[in-house]
Amino acid sequence: MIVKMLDYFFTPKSIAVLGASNDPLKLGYEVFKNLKDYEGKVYPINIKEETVQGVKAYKNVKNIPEDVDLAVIVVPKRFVKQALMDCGEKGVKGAIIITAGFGEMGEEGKREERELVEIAQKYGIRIIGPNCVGVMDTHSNMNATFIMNAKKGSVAFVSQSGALGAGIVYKTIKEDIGFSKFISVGNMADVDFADLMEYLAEDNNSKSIALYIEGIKNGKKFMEIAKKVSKKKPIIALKAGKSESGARAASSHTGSLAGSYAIYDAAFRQSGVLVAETIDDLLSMARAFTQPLPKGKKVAIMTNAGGPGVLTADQLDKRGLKLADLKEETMERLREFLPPMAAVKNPVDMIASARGEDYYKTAKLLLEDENVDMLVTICVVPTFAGMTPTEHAEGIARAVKEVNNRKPVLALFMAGYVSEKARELLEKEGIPAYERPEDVASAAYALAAFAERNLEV
Amino acid sequence: MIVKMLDYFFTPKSIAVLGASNDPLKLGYEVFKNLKDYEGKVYPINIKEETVQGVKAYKNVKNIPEDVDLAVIVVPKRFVKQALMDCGEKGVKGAIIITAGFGEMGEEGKREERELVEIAQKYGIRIIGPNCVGVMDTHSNMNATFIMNAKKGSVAFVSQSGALGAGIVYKTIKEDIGFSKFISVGNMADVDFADLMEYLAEDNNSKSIALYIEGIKNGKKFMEIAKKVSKKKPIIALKAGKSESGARAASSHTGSLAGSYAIYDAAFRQSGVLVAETIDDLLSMARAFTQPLPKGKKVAIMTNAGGPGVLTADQLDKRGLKLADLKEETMERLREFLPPMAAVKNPVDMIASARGEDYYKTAKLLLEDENVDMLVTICVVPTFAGMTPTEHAEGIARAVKEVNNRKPVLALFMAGYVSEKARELLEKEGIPAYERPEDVASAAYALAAFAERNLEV
Amino acid sequence: MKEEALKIIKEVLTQGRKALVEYEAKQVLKAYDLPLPEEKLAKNLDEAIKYANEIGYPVVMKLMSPQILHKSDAKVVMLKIKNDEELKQKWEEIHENARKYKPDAEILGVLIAPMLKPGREIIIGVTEDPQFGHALMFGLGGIFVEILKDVTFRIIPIEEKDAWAMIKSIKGYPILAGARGEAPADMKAIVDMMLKVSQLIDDLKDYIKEMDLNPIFVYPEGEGAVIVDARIILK
Amino acid sequence: MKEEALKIIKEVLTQGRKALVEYEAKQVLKAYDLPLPEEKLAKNLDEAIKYANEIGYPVVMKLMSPQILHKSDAKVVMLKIKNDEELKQKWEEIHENARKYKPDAEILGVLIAPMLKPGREIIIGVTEDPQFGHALMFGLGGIFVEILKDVTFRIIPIEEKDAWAMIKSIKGYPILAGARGEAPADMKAIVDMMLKVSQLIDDLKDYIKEMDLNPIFVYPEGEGAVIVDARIILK
Repeated sequence: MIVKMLDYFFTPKSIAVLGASNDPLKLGYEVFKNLKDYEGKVYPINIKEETVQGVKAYKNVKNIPEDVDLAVIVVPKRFVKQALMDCGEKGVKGAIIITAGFGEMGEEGKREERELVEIAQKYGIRIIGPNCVGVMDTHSNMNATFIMNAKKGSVAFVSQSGALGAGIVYKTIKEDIGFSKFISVGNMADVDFADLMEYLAEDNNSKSIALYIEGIKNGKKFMEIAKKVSKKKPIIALKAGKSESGARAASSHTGSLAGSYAIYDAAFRQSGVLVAETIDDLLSMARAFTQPLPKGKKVAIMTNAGGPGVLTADQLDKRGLKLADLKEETMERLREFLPPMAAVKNPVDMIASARGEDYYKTAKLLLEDENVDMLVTICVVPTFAGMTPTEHAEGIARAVKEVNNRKPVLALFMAGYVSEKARELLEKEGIPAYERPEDVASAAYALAAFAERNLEV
Repeated sequence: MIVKMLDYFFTPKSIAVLGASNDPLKLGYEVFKNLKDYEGKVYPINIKEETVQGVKAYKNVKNIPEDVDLAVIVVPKRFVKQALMDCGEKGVKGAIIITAGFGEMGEEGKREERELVEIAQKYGIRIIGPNCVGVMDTHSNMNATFIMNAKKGSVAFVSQSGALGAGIVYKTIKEDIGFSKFISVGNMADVDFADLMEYLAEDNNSKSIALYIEGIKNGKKFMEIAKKVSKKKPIIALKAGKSESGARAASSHTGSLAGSYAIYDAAFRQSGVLVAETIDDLLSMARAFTQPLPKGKKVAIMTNAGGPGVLTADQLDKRGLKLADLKEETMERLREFLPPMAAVKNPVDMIASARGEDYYKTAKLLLEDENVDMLVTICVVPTFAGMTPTEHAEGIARAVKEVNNRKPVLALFMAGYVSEKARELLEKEGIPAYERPEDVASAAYALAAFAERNLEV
Repeated sequence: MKEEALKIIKEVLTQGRKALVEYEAKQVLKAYDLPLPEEKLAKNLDEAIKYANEIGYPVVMKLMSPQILHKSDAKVVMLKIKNDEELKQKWEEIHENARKYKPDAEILGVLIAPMLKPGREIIIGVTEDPQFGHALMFGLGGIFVEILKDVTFRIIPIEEKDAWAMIKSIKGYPILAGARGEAPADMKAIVDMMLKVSQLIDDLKDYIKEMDLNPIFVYPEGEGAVIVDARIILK
Repeated sequence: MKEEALKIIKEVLTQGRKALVEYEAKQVLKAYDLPLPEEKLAKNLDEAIKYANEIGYPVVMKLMSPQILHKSDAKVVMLKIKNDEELKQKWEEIHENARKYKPDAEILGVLIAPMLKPGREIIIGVTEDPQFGHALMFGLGGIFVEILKDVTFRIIPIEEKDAWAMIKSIKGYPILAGARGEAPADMKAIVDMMLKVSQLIDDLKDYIKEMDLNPIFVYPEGEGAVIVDARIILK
C-alpha cells in the first residue's frame, strides 16, 4: 500500500507546483524551472501571474482540468494550509512541502505541522516535508527541488538535512558520483525513513539506500522496517551527533531529540543497517553494491605502485578485512609475465611499467584464485610514456567479463583529472571506482559486512 | 652547509638535462619540456641530436660553456654512472637521478647505487634519487619532473613513492590544493628525509613539511633533525604499513608487542612529528599552517546548516578538541541580529538565510570571545535565492582582518563546484578552505597539537 | 512468569516506591527463571539462624530496607559469617549500622545468602531510550566497565544472535573466551540470561525503567552463572 | 654504574649465554639503582636459611638456572614459605622439580626474596628496532597488556617529558591515577624507573637486545615501586 502511494513522488504522471514563480529570487522559480522538462505534465500555480516561465499558470490547483498526482508546495508559510486543502479537494496523491517554519519552529510550529498532517490524512495525501529541499529521481528525470540535477546512479540517498543533502548533491556532481533518487525528508511530518526504506526496497533503480540521520522519532518502526529491508537491500546510515559535543549541537538544531549514539549504534547493528563514519564513507559504501557479494573477507590487491597498495592494505585491515594468501600457482603464473622487480605476493605490485594487458592478465589470475573473495585494483598515474588513459581500466573490465565468476571487483584510480576517463569507463561497466584508499576499503567492508549478514540469515 | 648545497635543487641558476629527448615517449622529453620555461638557463644533453625541442643540445654536460648548478639525469641506466662522473668533472652541485634500476633492484642494484654515492662524494655532488619522479618548486617555477605542474602553495611535500607522489600532485590539481615544493626522494641514496627537513626548515615559502614515508633507514638521524625542525616548523607524516604485523623474531614479551608501526609512531611523537592517518589527513593538516597558532583547544563553529555543524563537532571531538562555551554576552549579541530559529550556542547555526553580513558579524563576535581559541566557519550551499557565490567567504575574510587578534580561522565550504569561488577567495586570504568535516577537523587538530608542543618547549 | 513479577512490582508501587530492594528485584528475576543464589529473607534472628543452617555456613547477610539502596555505604552487608554465634553478633551490628545510617529506615528483613564461589564478573543492564525504547546493556565487570566503558547495547527485544554478537563485540571478550589460560566461561548461560532479561523487560516495559544486574558471576562452561546483586527502578 | 653492569654481562657472555637469569638481570638493574626487593642468592641450604631469617619470613624461593628461563613452567618458584622447616622441605622440592624439568640444568643457586606487598602492576620493557635502535615500552600489567595490548613505546634515550607522556597515553591510565577510589600510584617512581632504564640501555646498547621488567609493583604516591621479575637478553 505504502509502496503504491509513494510512486507518485517519483514517477508522477502530472505535477502541480504551488508557488511556481517568475521571480528568480524565489525558490518557486527554481523548482518550476527544474521541473519544466519533466516528461509528465507540469502545471504552475500562481495566484497573480498568467504564465510562469512561459507556461500557462493556474490560480488554484483545483482549476487544473486534468488529474494531478503530485503537488510541490513552495508558497509562503501562511498559505501552506490552504494550499494543502486545495490539493486534497483536487484529489492529489502526494505533496512535497518545501516551505519551512513548522515543526522546527517551537510549539506553535509543531501545532501547525500537526494540522497539516490532519488535513493530509483527511484527504488521503502523503506528505514529504515540510522544511525540505524536495525530491529527485534521476531515472524518471524528475527534479522536484530547487537545486541542480544530481548525476544518475544506483544509490537512493535520503537526507534529514536539506542543506547538507544539497551540499552532498553538489559534491557528487563534482566527483562524478550518481544517485538513483535524492529525497530531502525535512521534518518528516508524515513520510519518514521507515516508509522510504520500505518503498526503496522495491525500487529496481536503487541498489542501496544511504541515509543521513539527525534523529529518529519512532525507533521501533525504523528498526522493524530496516530489519526487513536490509535482508534484501543494503541500508547504510550516517548519524550526526556521535560525540557529546556533537549531540549537543544536534539538540539545538532540529525538532527531533538526539538520542545517545550508543543506542543508535545498537539499533543500526541490530537491524542490519551498516554504519558510516563520514559522508564519503556513506557514499563509498553505498556505491559498492553494483557489484556481486563476496563469499568471504579475503581481498587481493593489484597495483602499479607499492605505496598505494600498502595504504589500501592498512585501511582494509582497519576495517577487519584480510589480505588473501594467493595460491602458489597464481604467483607462479604472475611471475611468468610480470617483470622481475614486481611483487607477486598479495598486494601484487605490477610496478609502474604495467600496461593494460598486464592489468587484464593479473586481474584474471587473481579472480580465478580460489583463495580470493574480492579484488581491489589500483592504478596510480596511468600516463607513463605511451600509455593510454584508459588501457588499465579496459584491462580490468575485460578480465571481469571473461572470468565472470561473481566475485566483486573495486577500483582505486588515484590521479585526479588524469584518471577521470578511466573511472568513467569502469563506472560504465558497473565497477565502482574510487579515488582514496580509505574509500575503496569502506566499499570492500560494506560488501563483506552485508554478505556476512545475508549468509547468516 | 646542507642548506646551502640543497638550494641548487630548487633555485638553480642553470640546469642540464642529461637524456633530454625529442621522443615524446621518453621521460627525458617530458622533463625537458617542463623545464624549458624555467627562468634560469636550461641545457639539453643528448648524444645524438643537434637540438632538443628546438633548443641547441650538447653531446656532453662538460661541453656546456657556462657553469651548471643542477643536473637532471634521465639517461638509460647503463649510462648513469658515466653521466654522473661527467657532472662531477663539470663541477655540477646537485644531481636529480630519475633513472631507476638501482637500490630497489636487489644486491647488484644496491652495489651500483653505492658506486653512484662514491662518485658523488668524490666530486662533492649531492644526489636526489635515483628512481624518482624529480623535484618541483612552484615559487621559482622550476619543474624538474616528468609530471604536470603542481599548484602553488605553502606546503613542502616530500614523497618516498614517486608514483603516489605524482598521484597526489594530480589529485591536488583537481582539488585546488597547492605545494611550495614537491620532492620525490626515490631511493634516498644520498639526500634523505632528514636533509630535506633541515633544508625546508629555513625555506620561507614552506609553512609546513608533509612527508609520505615507506621506510626510514637512519632512524636516529631522522629523529634528531625532526626534533630540532619541529620546534619551529610543523612536520606531518603519513607512514604506509601500519598493519604490518611486524613479524620479528622476538624472544621477549616486549619484542612481540612492538609492531614496526608502533616504533615509527613512537619516533614521530617523540620528535614532534604530527601523524596523519590518510593522504587527505596529511594534506589537510599541512595546509592549516598559513594560520596563526591557537592558545588552546576550544573551537567555535559557525554554520548555515545544523547537520554539517554536528558532523564537524563529532570529528573535532574524535581528535580531542573541545567546543568553546561562548560567553553570555556573545550569545546575546548574536541573538540581536540572527533570526529566532538560529542557535546562538556553539555550534552557532545561523540557518540557511544567513548572508555575507551575518557571516561577518558572527565571525567577528566569535573571534572576539575570550573563550574561543579557534574558529571553524562552515558554509553549505551558499546559493540561496539572490546570494552571491562569495559573499559568505568575503564576510569571514573581512571579520578576520578587522579583528586581527591572531586566532586561527579555518573554513569548510561543502558544495563542490558551487563553492569553488568562495574557497579560492578564502585561500587567497590565507584561510585554508576544506570540503569535508573530517579534513577541517584534522586541520584544527594539527594547529592545536603543534601549538601545544611549542608552548611546552 | 509475568503475573508473579507483576505482583511484586504492584506491591512496591502500592507502597509509593520506585526502587525495588535487592530481595524484591531478585523475586522479579526469579519469576523469569534467572539464575540466583539460594537466598532467604529472615524477618527475625531465629529465622536467620534457621536459614543460615539450611544454606550452610559461611553465609552473607544483607539488610533490606527501601530507604537503604546503597548497602555498602551503610555497612549493612556482612560477609563470611562462620557460625550461629557470629551471626547473632552481626545481626545486632547490621541493625545498628542501619539505624546509624538512616534512623527511620523501614527494615524488611535480612537476606541470608551463601558465600559464592567467585567467577568472571559481568554486568547486564537495562536503560530506556526515548526513541527506541528499552535497551539491554552487556559488559564485563570491574575495570572493563569502570575504566574502559567497554559495554555494548541492543534494543529489546533481542534475538539469540544479537546476544552472541554482543558478547563477541566487547574488547574484553578474550577474558570470557579464556585467553589467560582458564577454561572458557559459560557463554550459553550468559546468552540465556540476556534472552530472559529481554523477555522480562518486553513483558514489563510499562513498569520498569532501569535495571542493573551487577555483578553476575559466570563460571566455566557448563557450570552456569549467578546474579549476585540486582537493582530495578520502576517508572 | 656502567662498569658494574658490564662486568655481569661479560661474565655471562664468557659462559656462552645470551639470556641472563633473574638474579643476574637484577644485578644489572641494581647497578643503575633501580628499585629491587631485598633478595639474596643462596648457594646452599645453610645460606638459604640464613638469608631467609635476615629477610624475615614469609619468603619466596626461586631457583636460578641458565637452562630454566620459564620458572613457573618448571615449578621452581615457591611462595609464602613460613619458617626454617618449610624452607628445608621446599629446598628439596625445588631442586627435584628442576631435575625433573631439565636433568642437566646447571643450578646457580636459589634466590631468597621477601613476599612483597601487592601493588598496581606495570611492565617496562625494551626491544631493538633495526631502524630506530632500542625502544622503551610501558604498560599496565595483567589484562591490560595481555588482552588489550595497551602499551606505548618511545625510542631510547627518552626525556622526562616523554616518560610522563607515555604514562598518560595508555588507556589504563585512570588505574594509576586512582579512578577506582584508591590513592594515585607513585608516578614519579615510574618515571624514575623509565629514565634509569633508558640510561642503562643507552650505556649498554651494544650488549643488550631485549629486556622485560614484568611485573613491577607500584605503590601509592610516595611509597615507590619494586621490580618483581626481570629478564635481559643479550645480543
